[in-house]
Amino acid sequence: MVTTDTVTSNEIYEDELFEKVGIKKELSEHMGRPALTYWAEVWRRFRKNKLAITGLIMLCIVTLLTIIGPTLSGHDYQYMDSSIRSQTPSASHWFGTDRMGRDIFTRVSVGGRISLIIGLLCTLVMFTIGSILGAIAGLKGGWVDDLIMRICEFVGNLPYLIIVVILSMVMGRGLFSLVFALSFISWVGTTRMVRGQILQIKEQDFVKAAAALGADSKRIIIKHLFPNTLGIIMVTITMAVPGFILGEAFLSYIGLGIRPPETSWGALAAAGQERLMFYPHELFFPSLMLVITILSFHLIGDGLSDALDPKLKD
Amino acid sequence: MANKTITVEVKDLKKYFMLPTKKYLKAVDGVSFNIYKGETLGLVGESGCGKTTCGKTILGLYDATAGEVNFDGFSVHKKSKKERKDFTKRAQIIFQDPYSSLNPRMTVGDIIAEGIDIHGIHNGKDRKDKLFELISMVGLNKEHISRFPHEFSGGQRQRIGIARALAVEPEFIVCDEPISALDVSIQAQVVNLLIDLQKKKNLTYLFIAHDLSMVKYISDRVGVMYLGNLVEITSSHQLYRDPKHPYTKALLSSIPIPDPKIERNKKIIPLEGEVSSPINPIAGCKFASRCSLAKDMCRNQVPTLKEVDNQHFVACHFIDRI
Amino acid sequence: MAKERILEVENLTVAFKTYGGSVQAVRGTDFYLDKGETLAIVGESGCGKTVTAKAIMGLLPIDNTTIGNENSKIMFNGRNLIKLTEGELADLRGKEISMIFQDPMTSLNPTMRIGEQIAESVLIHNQISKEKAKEIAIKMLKLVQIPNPEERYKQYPFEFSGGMRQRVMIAIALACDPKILIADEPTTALDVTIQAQIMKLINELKKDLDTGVILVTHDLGVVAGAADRIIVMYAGKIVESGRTEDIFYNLKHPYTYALLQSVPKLTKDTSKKLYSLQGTPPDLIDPPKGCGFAPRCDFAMKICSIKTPEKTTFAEGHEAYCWLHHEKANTQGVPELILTRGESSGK
Amino acid sequence: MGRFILKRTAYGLITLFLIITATFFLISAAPGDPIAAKVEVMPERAQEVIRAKYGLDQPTYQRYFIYMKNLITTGDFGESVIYTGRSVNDIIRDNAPISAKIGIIALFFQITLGVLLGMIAALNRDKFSDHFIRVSVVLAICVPSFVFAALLQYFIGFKWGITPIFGWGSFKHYILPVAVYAIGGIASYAKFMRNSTLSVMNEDYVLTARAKGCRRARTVRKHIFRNSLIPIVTMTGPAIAGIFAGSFIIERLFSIPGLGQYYVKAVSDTDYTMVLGLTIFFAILYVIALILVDILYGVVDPRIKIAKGE
Amino acid sequence: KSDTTIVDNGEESLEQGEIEMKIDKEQKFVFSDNSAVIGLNPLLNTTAPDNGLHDIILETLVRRVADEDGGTIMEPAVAERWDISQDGTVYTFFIRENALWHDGVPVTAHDFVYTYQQMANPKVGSTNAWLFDGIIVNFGEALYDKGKKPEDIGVRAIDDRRVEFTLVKPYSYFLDLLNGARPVRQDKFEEWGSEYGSSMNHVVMNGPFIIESWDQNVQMTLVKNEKYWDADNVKLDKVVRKVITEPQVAVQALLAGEIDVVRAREPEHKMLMEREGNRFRTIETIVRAPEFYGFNAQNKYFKNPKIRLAFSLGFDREKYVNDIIDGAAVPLYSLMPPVMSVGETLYTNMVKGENEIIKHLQKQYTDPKALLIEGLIEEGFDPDPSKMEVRLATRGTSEFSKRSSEWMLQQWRENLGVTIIIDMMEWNIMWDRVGEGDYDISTAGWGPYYNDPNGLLSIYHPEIGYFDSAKSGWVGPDADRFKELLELASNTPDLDERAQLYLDAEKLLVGTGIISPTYTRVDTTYVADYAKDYIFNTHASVDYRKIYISGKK
Ligand SMILES: Nc1ncnc2c1ncn2[C@@H]1O[C@H](COP(=O)(O)OP(=O)(O)OP(=O)(O)O)[C@@H](O)[C@H]1O
Ligand SMILES: Nc1ncnc2c1ncn2[C@@H]1O[C@H](COP(=O)(O)OP(=O)(O)OP(=O)(O)O)[C@@H](O)[C@H]1O
Ligand SMILES: [Mg+2]
Ligand SMILES: [Mg+2]
Repeated sequence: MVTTDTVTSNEIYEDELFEKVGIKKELSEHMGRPALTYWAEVWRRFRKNKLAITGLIMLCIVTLLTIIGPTLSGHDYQYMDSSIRSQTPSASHWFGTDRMGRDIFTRVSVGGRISLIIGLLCTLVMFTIGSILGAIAGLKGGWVDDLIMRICEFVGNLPYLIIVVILSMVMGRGLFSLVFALSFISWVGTTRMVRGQILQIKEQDFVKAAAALGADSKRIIIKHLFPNTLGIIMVTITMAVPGFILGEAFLSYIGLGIRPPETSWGALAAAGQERLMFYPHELFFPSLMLVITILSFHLIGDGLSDALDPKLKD
Repeated sequence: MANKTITVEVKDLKKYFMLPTKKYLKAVDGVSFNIYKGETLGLVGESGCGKTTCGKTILGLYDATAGEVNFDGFSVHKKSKKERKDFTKRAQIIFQDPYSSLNPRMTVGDIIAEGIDIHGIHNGKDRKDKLFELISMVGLNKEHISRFPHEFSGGQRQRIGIARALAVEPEFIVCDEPISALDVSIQAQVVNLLIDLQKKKNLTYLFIAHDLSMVKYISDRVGVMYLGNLVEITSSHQLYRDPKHPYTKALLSSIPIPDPKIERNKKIIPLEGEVSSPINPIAGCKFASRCSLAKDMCRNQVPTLKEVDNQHFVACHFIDRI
Repeated sequence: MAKERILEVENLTVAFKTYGGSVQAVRGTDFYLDKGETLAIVGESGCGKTVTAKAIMGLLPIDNTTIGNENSKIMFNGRNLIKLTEGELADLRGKEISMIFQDPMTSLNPTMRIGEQIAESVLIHNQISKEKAKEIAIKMLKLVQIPNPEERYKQYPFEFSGGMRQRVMIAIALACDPKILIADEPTTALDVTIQAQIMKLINELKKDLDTGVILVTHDLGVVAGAADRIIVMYAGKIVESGRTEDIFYNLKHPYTYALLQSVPKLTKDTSKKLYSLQGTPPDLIDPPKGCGFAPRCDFAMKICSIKTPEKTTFAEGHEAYCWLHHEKANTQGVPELILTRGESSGK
Repeated sequence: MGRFILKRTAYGLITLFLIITATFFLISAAPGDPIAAKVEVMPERAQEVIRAKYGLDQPTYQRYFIYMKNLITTGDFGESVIYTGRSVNDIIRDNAPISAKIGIIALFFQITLGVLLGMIAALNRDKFSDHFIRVSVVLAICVPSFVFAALLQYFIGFKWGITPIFGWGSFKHYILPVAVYAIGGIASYAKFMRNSTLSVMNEDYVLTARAKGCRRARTVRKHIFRNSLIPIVTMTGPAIAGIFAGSFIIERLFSIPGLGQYYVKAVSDTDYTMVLGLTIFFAILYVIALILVDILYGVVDPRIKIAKGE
Repeated sequence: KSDTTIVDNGEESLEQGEIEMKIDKEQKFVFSDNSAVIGLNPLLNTTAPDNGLHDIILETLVRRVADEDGGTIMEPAVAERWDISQDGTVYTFFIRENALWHDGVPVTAHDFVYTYQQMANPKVGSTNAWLFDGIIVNFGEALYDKGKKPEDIGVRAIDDRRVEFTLVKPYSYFLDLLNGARPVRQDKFEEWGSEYGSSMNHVVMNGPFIIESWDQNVQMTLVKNEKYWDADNVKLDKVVRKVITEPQVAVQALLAGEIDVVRAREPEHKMLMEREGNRFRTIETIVRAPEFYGFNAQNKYFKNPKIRLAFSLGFDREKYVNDIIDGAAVPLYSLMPPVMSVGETLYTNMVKGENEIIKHLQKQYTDPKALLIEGLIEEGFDPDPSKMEVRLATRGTSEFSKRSSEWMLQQWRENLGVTIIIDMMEWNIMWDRVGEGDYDISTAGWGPYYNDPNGLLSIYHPEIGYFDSAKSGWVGPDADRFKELLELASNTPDLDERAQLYLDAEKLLVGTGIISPTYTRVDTTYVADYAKDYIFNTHASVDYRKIYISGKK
């Protein structure tokens, strides 16, 4: 490729091509890609994740089932008909019946409501307490932070089981007390996480910039800290729900679950577990729903955290 | 020079950070200087010597551990909430890192208008007009207002940061290495913009940088910091012509000059030894560990700033001998 | 003096697949490196300097990258590096061609002793005992002027300052006497005083070992002191290349001009406004037709955004790609320096 | 380092004190009468005799002082209310090792398999093995352990007769409980390891290693592996403490005499000496485990050692 | 398979050597229980698993055993014989010459005196002590610290071989009660103190088997006690007691040959067993422990007998037994399970079925809902039963508690139209609540310590019963009369007359709906066929001395 003189080709160009144009302002600051908001960007990446989308669809189906399931089946979830005890799945009882002659499909649907509601409510409680305390600790710093962190350490060391058992004993077995008991300790993790996030973001220059512009702490929290923690928070939320659903199942298994005649997937699975040898369908269906739901939440959570991770940007 | 009005007066300012290990990190350890109205004071020094901290503390973004900062006669650190809010309208900052200084969840428009919104300066259409004015002032176009920071290049971001600071029409701006993260070609855009604005609005700058050529270009006076202390301060002309402090000399000799003939023949004054840590700084002159001229006295006694020439202050025990 | 050519790059292209489209990071570059010389690649951030360097090393991610086309070549020792397998490349890396990276703070393994990291390089490529490798490592530490190398050998990176870490990086890179050293912005993260030391060290070592150095940087000051030849890149392409003097004193491309003019020189009068380049580099997903620099070029003509400019050779090895050198060019207002032809006026 | 451990220990002791106090008053406030649970049925009058024997006729705060005095002076957790004649210390001594044996084996598999799977997934990112591991990992987390245990017991133990269905003694008895115990943990470790490996793979020093000429296997072994382990260490602390606590469900389903069973039973019986003793025991382990983790950190990550020592 | 106790013809086989040959070489018998033995101190550890074990390792004066035809007999044990005074208040036991502790020390009269004195000592806090309150002279006075010392109780050693008990008045079931006091030995009891019984090395045993190893929650291995006075007739060398919590695991274990006997309740488990043909023998026993619902007579609704009765009559006991227990129970219309007897005769037979009070009432009030509405009106409530809301406290949180309460909820809702709230709680919490009177309906059950209706009726004794009036809320003339009847009965030596008095008392208790008996269980036990002479019944536990293994593969 060694050339000796000026222009390499002898192509002839028209004169007018050499007309001077100078800087093209709009081109020089042109932005090629379409404007996407942050969340649109996240959604775009999330959508590409097949597993996560599958999870989302499965979750929607399960949720729908818990809402319209009983109407679909036309059975009452409480009604015991001793003439049809422990039947395997059939045309009139899609998931079969339990040992008391109740329709399992209907029970699974209704139980799902409790499980989902408990999962969501607990997460909400955990989340509200956790983020408020975490935010206070992270923002105030100093002795307030120290105090809250000590409380966290202390509460985090409390024996989970005792607390849950004692609380559900003291408060009875309503939905409320279950939620209270399950989420009583769980906020510790959220508090730590939110605090960590806040501490990290607080030191970033855009927060300093807001302070330099005279923003008060309310504005800083609402405009700067909250939106920037939202991503991580959403991931934590999706990952927390299945934990609570399993927690409820565990409580049901040791006999501390929801007050009968209400039921939940955990309660149904615990009841079915005893009869696995003879009527596996009694264990199978509630467990299946549990697994599908938890799986969905995990897949969605995974997808979300991938979609939110700036490092994995493509 | 002496009859200029003082805008910012920094008196024996100290800022220590409490580390998780409960030890103090002395980021700024007793610094005093004045910034006069309409001038640009350059502040140079190695990375970690406390330039940013100094700038932020001057604006009250950090509480001072000791010392005082007076802005137009008022003490920045003793102001009430209301006074401080007013102060934020008059003094602003442009940050070093164009990436972390813009909130990734806000549109560029909202970022720039943040000061306007906080102080309720403009509303409705007025706000929009002001926004357009600001964004074109820094050389961006209207379509950028609805975009998010991650879509911009470093230079563009830095200009957004400048627009944000200008929105409240301040008198004094701390420019914390506004160009060090930028490409050479873009540095000039920003520097020119800053100089233009200064001329137009009679702004006062504290211009922090480690690029000495640019500092020389933009500053009227330059201060040199070393590990939390000011070691030399004088007019930029004087400093580059006749540096007194051994550290300043070494620093100046190290600046690479984009001219092969000069660069290849220049004499670098090498700095040996370890930089001492701001957590456990050595006694005496902090530069002693790297100074070829250091004597016992340097290791025991902290040198103070002395005026060695007209308006030329140096903190060294052995200026006379250099 | 006949120089031995150790590396020849022809028509190098690199593209990354991303959701928005294919990022054409390098769009056909040709250059070479001689034994014992320093070749600097300069250019704005994102113009493809690092990608070029990594392409030579074969260190680009495999899954979403396309390197070269059928007539692309990276010739080293008679072998086309583009065609080599990962294993063959691994044998070359560190032994024949080494690379040091920009950020010394993150480029060393935090949980491995400094000495081991140097010795590892020797161990991989030579059939020698651990003790021998250790000896070499200590020798290397000495060579890069780290005091008490025996003790330092056992320390971890976090016990080293930035400048010392960069020295360690250099020691790692030079441990096997490579023919080529690629230094990707080796001093950008360092203070000027340290930068001066490091650059001095690289220069000395290069002379001692007769290594060919590719210096990737955007700091023209550093280039001025260290480079024998310079390549100026813009938007994935070479816009100008030549000997250091050619580029600094006899530049032929408006972009090079802008780069040099926008740096305030300590010796120059500072009361004048800095020359300033408007706008930002183009998005390489959708690279502009013609000259990539055209939208920001004060002297752009219509043709600039239509046709890729052709190469003009000015002196031995001094080439530029710009329509201004076409005979029909409208040169109104263009600085004289850019337009003058013929001999470089280096003196 | 010594000072650091001392400080941590002091903190731990304060936490411990608070936990003991809180647990004491909580369990005293809990409904249910340990004596009623103990004697099943007995006239009220007769119960008084027993209650007096355990000091339960005294006010709570007084019992608290007595308990604390005993605890501090003798380190004695007292006698179980339900397990008459058995001191809580004995029960811990006899049963904690059983929980621990299963726990340690399970933890071993959790960590090794989890770390291995996580690495494989990360190194084959977005390939089939990655997807496969990720999905199985999530599935493993999803199945409640009592369901999983029941399935294993039914098929492997009962139907196919490969292992004993329940019980404790020979090597074979370990298989099912360890499997149930480990499965969830393997999943979490794998998940964690995958993330941490992915982020380490993006680090500059990995590039340095490759530039040095390290082949893939060596890069993974020497540079990626150890650094990806650092976050895993955080998880291991509580897990170590959990080992001794045992798993109630597993112990109950497989009739394994570990502490987990005692704990749950003690809670539901409001056997307050037992609950307190076990809680304190677990809390001590927890505190120790946290200190251990800090030390472990120093081993894995040399940066920590110095920072802490300062 | 027959539905009564099946027993192989052991008596004949024992006779001659022909059988001797059939006995396997390895004489090891393995059984399981769902909970662990808590301790070996017979004075303090008295839970069911404890008692079951103490039966094997500690022998008291007499031993109640099941005989081959389903009856029960009292056999001499440590005492080779006993005398009862004319008025039935003084018992003298003659202790065997060859009765030894397992360490070779002879068992003496003094050991029994010491044991009873320890029980009467309030500082010891013996859990069974209350059984002898009001039975042995001065026992209660010492136990409750009412002016007597433990040394004053009516138990004394005439000499080393003779121990004499003086009773407050004659009790036909006194010999039954003796099981509640298994002996301890003074020297060791004092030496080991609170450690007594906490491990196998801290107990002295005198039963047919002694402990070889003990892993509390796993298993206990017992070996033949060579010092036992009747060691020659003990056939097993080894008895293993395993702990298996989950019933289906136990069933699987039996099928897999890991254990030799299991008690199964689930119909499916039974099916599994029966499928095995004659690998297992089946023993069915009606349990001597009625289950019932107790109504809080202090409650605003349940203070009205009509409302109580409406609830008591408002569900179908046959259906209950079928739906909930799969037929493995006998529905109860009386508090007395059909196996209770007065003296030697079944109580039901003595009162000619008159005790089936609920049945009679059901004929009388065919519509319980009407009865309920009547009661509601009487008490001035809204006559609409659906406005009525009552809590049903469960006894425990098991699946069984759950589904039985759900079933009751549906029955009461259908038959009475009331709203039921199920309060699931651990059973010690339920007792707590009952103790505080904080309940509406409680789920309860009771196994009497001796085979006499008094053992059941006395729990509702308004003053000293477990459900005294503070708990049951039962006061007024009925309650007073009930107390009178019980006292009268205990002073009536004539058994028929006594049965009649018990019937009258039961009519007050069940007939006014203070409690509502539901069922008593029928247990099915499956024994491996090679485990011969495994015999027991409701009133007598398994006699491990007799079991032997023959033909195990
Ligand atoms: N928030 C903080 N907490 C603790 N230490 C801090 C904090 N901010 C800065 N420091 C420390 O204070 C010292 C001075 O930091 P500063 O950022 O002021 O330096 P600088 O001169 O601006 O350096 P650079 O040129 O790298 O920006 C450094 O050692 C830094 O690590
Ligand atoms: N792995 C990748 N995937 C997608 N795009 C990439 C990748 N690596 C680099 N690029 C793009 O290629 C272009 C050239 O990048 P390169 O790192 O070579 O720039 P550079 O000249 O070294 O700049 P700097 O001075 O910032 O280091 C950039 O637009 C960059 O975004
Ligand atoms: Mg700074
Ligand atoms: Mg680069």
